Amino acid sequence: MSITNLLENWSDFRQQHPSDDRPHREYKWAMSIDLDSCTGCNACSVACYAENNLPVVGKVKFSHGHSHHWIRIERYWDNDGREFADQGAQFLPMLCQHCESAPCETVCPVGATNHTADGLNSQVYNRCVGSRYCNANCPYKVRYFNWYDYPTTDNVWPEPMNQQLNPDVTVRGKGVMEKCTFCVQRLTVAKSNARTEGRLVLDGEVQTACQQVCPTGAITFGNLVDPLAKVGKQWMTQQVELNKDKQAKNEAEEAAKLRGYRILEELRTYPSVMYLEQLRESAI
Amino acid sequence: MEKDIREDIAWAQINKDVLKSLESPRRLYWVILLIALAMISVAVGCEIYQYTTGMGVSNKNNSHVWSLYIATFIFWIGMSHSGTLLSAILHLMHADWRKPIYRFAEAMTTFSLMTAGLFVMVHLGRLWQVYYVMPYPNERWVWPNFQSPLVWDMFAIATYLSSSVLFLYVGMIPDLAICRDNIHAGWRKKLYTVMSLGWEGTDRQWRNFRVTYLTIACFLIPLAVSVHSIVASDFAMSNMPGWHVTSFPPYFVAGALYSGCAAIITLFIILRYVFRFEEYMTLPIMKKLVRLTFAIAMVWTYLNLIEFASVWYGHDQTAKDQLIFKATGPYAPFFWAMIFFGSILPLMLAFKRFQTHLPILFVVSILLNVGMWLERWMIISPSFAHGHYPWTWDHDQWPSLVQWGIVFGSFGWFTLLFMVFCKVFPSVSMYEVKEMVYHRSLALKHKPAVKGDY
Amino acid sequence: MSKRHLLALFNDFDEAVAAIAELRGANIKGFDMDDMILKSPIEHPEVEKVLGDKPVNVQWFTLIGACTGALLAFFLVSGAQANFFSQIKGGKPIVPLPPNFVLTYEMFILGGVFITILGFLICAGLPAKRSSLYSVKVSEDQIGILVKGDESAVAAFKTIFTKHKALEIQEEAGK
Amino acid sequence: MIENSFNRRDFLKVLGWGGATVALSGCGNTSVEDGKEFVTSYVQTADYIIPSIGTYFNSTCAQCDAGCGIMGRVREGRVLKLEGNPKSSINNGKMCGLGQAGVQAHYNPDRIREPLLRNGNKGEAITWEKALALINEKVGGVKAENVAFLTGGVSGHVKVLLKNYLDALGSGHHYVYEAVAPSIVRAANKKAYGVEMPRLRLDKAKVILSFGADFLGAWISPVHFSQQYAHFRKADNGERGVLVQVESKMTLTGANADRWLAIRPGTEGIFALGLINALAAAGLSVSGDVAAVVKEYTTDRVSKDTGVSTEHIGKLAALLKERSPSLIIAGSAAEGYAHGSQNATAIALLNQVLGNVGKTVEGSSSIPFPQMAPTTGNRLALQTLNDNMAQDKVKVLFSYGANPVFTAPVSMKLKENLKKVPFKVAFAHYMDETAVEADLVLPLNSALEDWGTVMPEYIAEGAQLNIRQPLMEKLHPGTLGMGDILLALLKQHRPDEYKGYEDFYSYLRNAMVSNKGALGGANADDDTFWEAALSHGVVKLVGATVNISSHVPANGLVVPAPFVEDSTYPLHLIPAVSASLRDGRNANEPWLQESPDPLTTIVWDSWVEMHPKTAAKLGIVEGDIVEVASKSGAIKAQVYVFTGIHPDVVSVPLGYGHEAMGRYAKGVGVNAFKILDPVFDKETGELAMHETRVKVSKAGHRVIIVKDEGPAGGKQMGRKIAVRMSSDKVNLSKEV
Repeated sequence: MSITNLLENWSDFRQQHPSDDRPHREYKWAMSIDLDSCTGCNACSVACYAENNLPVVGKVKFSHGHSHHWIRIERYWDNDGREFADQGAQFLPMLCQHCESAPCETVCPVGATNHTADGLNSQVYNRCVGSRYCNANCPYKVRYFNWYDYPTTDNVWPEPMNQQLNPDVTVRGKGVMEKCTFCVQRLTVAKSNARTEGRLVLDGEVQTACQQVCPTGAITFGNLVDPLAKVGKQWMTQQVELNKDKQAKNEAEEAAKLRGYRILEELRTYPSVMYLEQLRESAI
Repeated sequence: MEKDIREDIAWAQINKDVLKSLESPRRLYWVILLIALAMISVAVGCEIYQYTTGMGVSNKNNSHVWSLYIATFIFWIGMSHSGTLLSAILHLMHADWRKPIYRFAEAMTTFSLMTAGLFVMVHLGRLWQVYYVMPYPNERWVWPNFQSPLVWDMFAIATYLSSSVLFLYVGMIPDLAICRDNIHAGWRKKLYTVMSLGWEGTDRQWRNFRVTYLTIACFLIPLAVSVHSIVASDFAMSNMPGWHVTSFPPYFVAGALYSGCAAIITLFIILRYVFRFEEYMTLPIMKKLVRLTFAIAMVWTYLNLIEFASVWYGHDQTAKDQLIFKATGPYAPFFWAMIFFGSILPLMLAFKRFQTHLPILFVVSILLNVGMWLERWMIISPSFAHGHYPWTWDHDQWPSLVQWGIVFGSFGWFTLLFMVFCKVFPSVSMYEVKEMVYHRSLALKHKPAVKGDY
Repeated sequence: MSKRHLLALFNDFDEAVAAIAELRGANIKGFDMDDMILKSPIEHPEVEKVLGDKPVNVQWFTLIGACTGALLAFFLVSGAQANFFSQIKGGKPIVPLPPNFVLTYEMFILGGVFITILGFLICAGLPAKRSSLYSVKVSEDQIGILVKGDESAVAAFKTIFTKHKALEIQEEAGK
Repeated sequence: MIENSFNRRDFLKVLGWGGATVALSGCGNTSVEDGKEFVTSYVQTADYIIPSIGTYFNSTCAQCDAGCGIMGRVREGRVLKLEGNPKSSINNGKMCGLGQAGVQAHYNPDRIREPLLRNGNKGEAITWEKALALINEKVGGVKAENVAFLTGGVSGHVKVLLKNYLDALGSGHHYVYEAVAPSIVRAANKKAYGVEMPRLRLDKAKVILSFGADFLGAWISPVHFSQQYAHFRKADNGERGVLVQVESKMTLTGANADRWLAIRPGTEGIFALGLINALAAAGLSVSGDVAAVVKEYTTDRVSKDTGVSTEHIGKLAALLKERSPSLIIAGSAAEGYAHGSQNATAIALLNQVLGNVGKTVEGSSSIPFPQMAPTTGNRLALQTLNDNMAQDKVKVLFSYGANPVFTAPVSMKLKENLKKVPFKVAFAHYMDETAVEADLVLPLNSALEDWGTVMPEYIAEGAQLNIRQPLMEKLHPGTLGMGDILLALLKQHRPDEYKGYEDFYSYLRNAMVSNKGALGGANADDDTFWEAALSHGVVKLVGATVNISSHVPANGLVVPAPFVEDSTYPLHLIPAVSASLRDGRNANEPWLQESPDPLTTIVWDSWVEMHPKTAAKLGIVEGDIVEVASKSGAIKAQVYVFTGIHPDVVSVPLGYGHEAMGRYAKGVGVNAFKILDPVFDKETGELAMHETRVKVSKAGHRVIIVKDEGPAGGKQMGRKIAVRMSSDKVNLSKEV
């Protein structure tokens, strides 16, 4: 901790991260979810259980709100007063939004959740002391705490079920906060492979578990910096910008026909997940 | 009006009375001590259970990640503030009626801080890693996150605790010398001899003592304010509806002084009764104390209303929903109880007849603190039950017995510490009472004759 | 040539003051005014006044303590942040000033308090061994005057003390 | 013999080419722990096996009958996760939650680990030799026609062996039973189009009108349909198809519809005919006989009968008229009545009138190997078997891939009749309700450690033969594949014919390789062909496309008037087929129990769906425990109130309420199969699933429903969370 370092690079240290003149260099992982294709079938959620060793907590603990679904399907009705939900439901897969300016990061007393260089909102399990301040400050409430010791005392993976556990992902013990990681274990592999070949990760080269399984392909995931990436193009066409809390959609009249939006944007969390509005036919 | 204290108390008498409070306790003392220990063991039991099984047993969940532990933590921190108020602020203002009662108030400050500290630990999911919060050098250059209000808390409370302990101790040195001089054998003799640092009351010692005491007092006031505004920023700095309120820091400080004063009244009455301190903890002083409390109560009420008003008037629909939920939802009974105990009940204190009616004051002062505890709970839980994200709202998750047990036990812990203190150290500052008596008698002497030549 | 110590105890503070004044007036051979120490049960500005003003230096300690505390805090915190890049917080600079100011403020007070206490102990010469000439009365309700002077002066002291109704005069065989 | 054939070295030697189990050779899995076998070091393994790097092997999902291709991620000899097999035209690399849970069926702690022979009330472990010998003895002891084989839908080589075995026994009694199969629709399709399962081209349709077909959730081949649905919603030219769902209880598909029309139960046929009438009125050319049939189905009357507003009927007709081609699908809601066949036919007629046949309803392709073609099951089969058992015509009963004791309504008295069968053999993974009744329980390999071939009933794009190969070493040495068992049984009767085959694997390989010509490997040598087959996981079959006819017998088509009110049993019970639990065979997989039901978000329990009106009438609020009583029985469950259901209807999900099977299934919820009334479709004789009438009464206490949804329910409370806009505002073609 040299003071000289501090003083020499002072201006760098005063730069907020990331900013327009210092954008993400190689990677910025982002997602877009088309709510018009999402059928709410829950496949993504189960895939997440399989990929990320999420514990099945059982009825009692679920009833206490101790469930661990890093990606959960929310179901909304909008039949205000009408006798039937005659326009169907609105399904919304909610996962960690990997905010660019994440409320959870600043408040963690031990710095267990940070912003990675490629724009992820990381969670360092073995640094976490379980103050749960991050969850308290998360407007989306997509962080899940290990209220019990699921692997051991609760034994949620009885022999031989524990053999299914993904060796690339830690099994979290009690007292640790956890959340969606954008399948960071897959990203890491893809990145190192790319690095050995002296290139960047190509679009579609790496998929998150939820994206991979989604039967209707509602989820798109990729590198926002990569001009060829589909996700980037989607953000572009929807005119959604990462570091803004008001998009063209909200301001320009003619832009009102855009579908892209981000949830609770007004809180200036700058989420990395863009949703595309669900559509309903007006002719019927 | 009658005097705060008789000028003609013999100084030897003062020594005698106060030192008597250190003598071997009566049976009642031991009984209370045992009760306190029992309460503590309940808490310890709960904590062991929670530590081994996991945080889940406290009936928190992914919506209610914080609950009674944090609420009670704030409560105890708040309790600690009025000690500083009495000793430091009134000291600077030369309000000498503080002299007989500030000692135990300071003790209370220290002990409630020590109690509060425990709750931070109890709250942690991984208590065994708590040292991660400390900024200690390590080969990986891993530091705590200095941007986190919790880390500020850590710094602030550490500072506050150590400073108020020192303040208490320095202020006690002359009295320790008195103890040393009057107790002639046993561990007490050794203890006092060591702790009094060989104080002789020489002019040199007094001179530096005066300056030091004044200086620390000056430091302590802004410190106390900063401590509770930092605790407030745990919430004000977050984005939760019902927490993200600009007026929180002053609101918290006011609440802190409020609950502290109430606690002082309670302890005042107990000590006065137990140690027969009628000569020193006199009704006029109580009257002043009660008026002070009343004033602060009104300040708190005002800030409380301001908070509601600003939310009400503001455009943040989420925060508004939150407020309405607080007042009408499942938490409504507690909310209105808080309003009653915190804002309506203290109006009694405005009436002379109650200002010196100890039994009533005793009950009221305790109820005020109940109200203040509820306030802290009403800040925490409703915001979790009804936050930004409707899907994760949770209206029917209540603290488990484990939580209640630990909260309950914390009062035992405080009682224990305080009772031990009262028996080991003089809970009334002898030398300052002497000063008080001396100066007041001088004042009498120098009163101009009725037939003044002017 | 050996010195002798005398401690006289007074009940009436005014008498004590008078005694001091007289000691000052009658410039006794082999006795220096600075060799007089006043022992009192309470803080006693007006009595001390007659001893002539003696400087108090605690506040300097305070100043130094507070400043070092503040500087230490700011550089420790900022330096730590500057050298631990994996702790980047989205949307915030690596060295954010507002939080660091808070911590600086706390450490400013902490340093101030601690060093002040240190200063107090140094200036007040504590902890110390009690001088052999000490009476528990001093900590109760009597004021004591401790003088140091030559053999020759002792008589003079005694006369002055007795004159001002000293309750008791302790004497110590000097070496 | 089992021992030898499963000597590990040989096993691997043979499988070496297959590749699947090479991955395992590094780690003997459980068998290594108990030291029975030795570990082959990685030095000797194939070069593509790298420790800590996952290797993928293709196989076929067995969680439902859609036959999706799966791709198992294998690491250090353990299968970790199932992905979709991109080469399979059914699911093209995608999967559903149910399929994902396949690994939990495989690693399930409650699997049976060795053959069990009933001894009083408990089963005692015996060796395979003894078990098979016992079977031989028993079937030898009875007349051939008294041997019955009950299975679920079967296809591929296992089906061939099964048939051969039954032939060898001389018994023709093969009962194929599927509790929730769309058998009435099949029959109607057969009549209308000449094929039971035409290809439905959702992706080509501009409008889809589905009568309770939950094709996104649990109907026939959901993953395939979901992908077509994605195209349908966002065609390459940016056009967006319109989905209208007509049903009495909202399904997952209904929840995704542009317009969900709550219809009075059973009036689907009326609605279809009404639409034809409206279309004709709107100027669509309709043949005379049809016009004659539909003429009295005026919009007003239809609206009165079905409870669907005239406005919506009009709009729908207009939509169907202007946007062509459309696709009309008859689903379980339409077929589930005594007049289910008529309903289905009426709907087929609508398709024909709209000229969709041939456009969006295509003929599937024929299957070159009819003996391997899927035998689809129905509910009638169980009825017949049940009658035979009641008349003591069954002396030895084999049960495979079905759990009749769980899925049969109490009115059938199946359990009692089962007791009359002297010797019952169950091939099972779990000690499920049927296995508990059996005298001999034979533990099967899980789908991830077994060999086989599968031909799905619904043919997506051209017929294909799906390969099922082991993704890892057997977890439990005591289990055996169905193919191996059948082979062993066959050897008892036709030794000389089958002695050449050491095990099912060698039989399968031989069978495939010897037919490689027909399997598109004409000019590849055996090994190359076999390797390719295994590594692709599917073998495309060249089958002629079956032409689809379009002559719906319009004349004589009558759809009965809506139900008369029944004062004692005022409500209709709709047993809902949930996407994850289906008929309950997967209930012991915890992921499925904990993944919330899409519409109610309830987990780990059954519930009774009810419309707010009905609830108000009965003075019921959410969480009340109610008794749902039909003529044949009663169940108790918690009430969930929501507006996705017709007021005349209550709905209870199927698949819950197991009394056996395992720790995750047992005692969770109630079994709605039990209270189904014995009402049958007039034409096919199938049990009509939606015909049960019930009365609902409070059973006293109230519970807090365990669900993911919070106290805000489905409301967004003014927040901008899930947003919806009208489709005419956007131009999808501009989107990426």
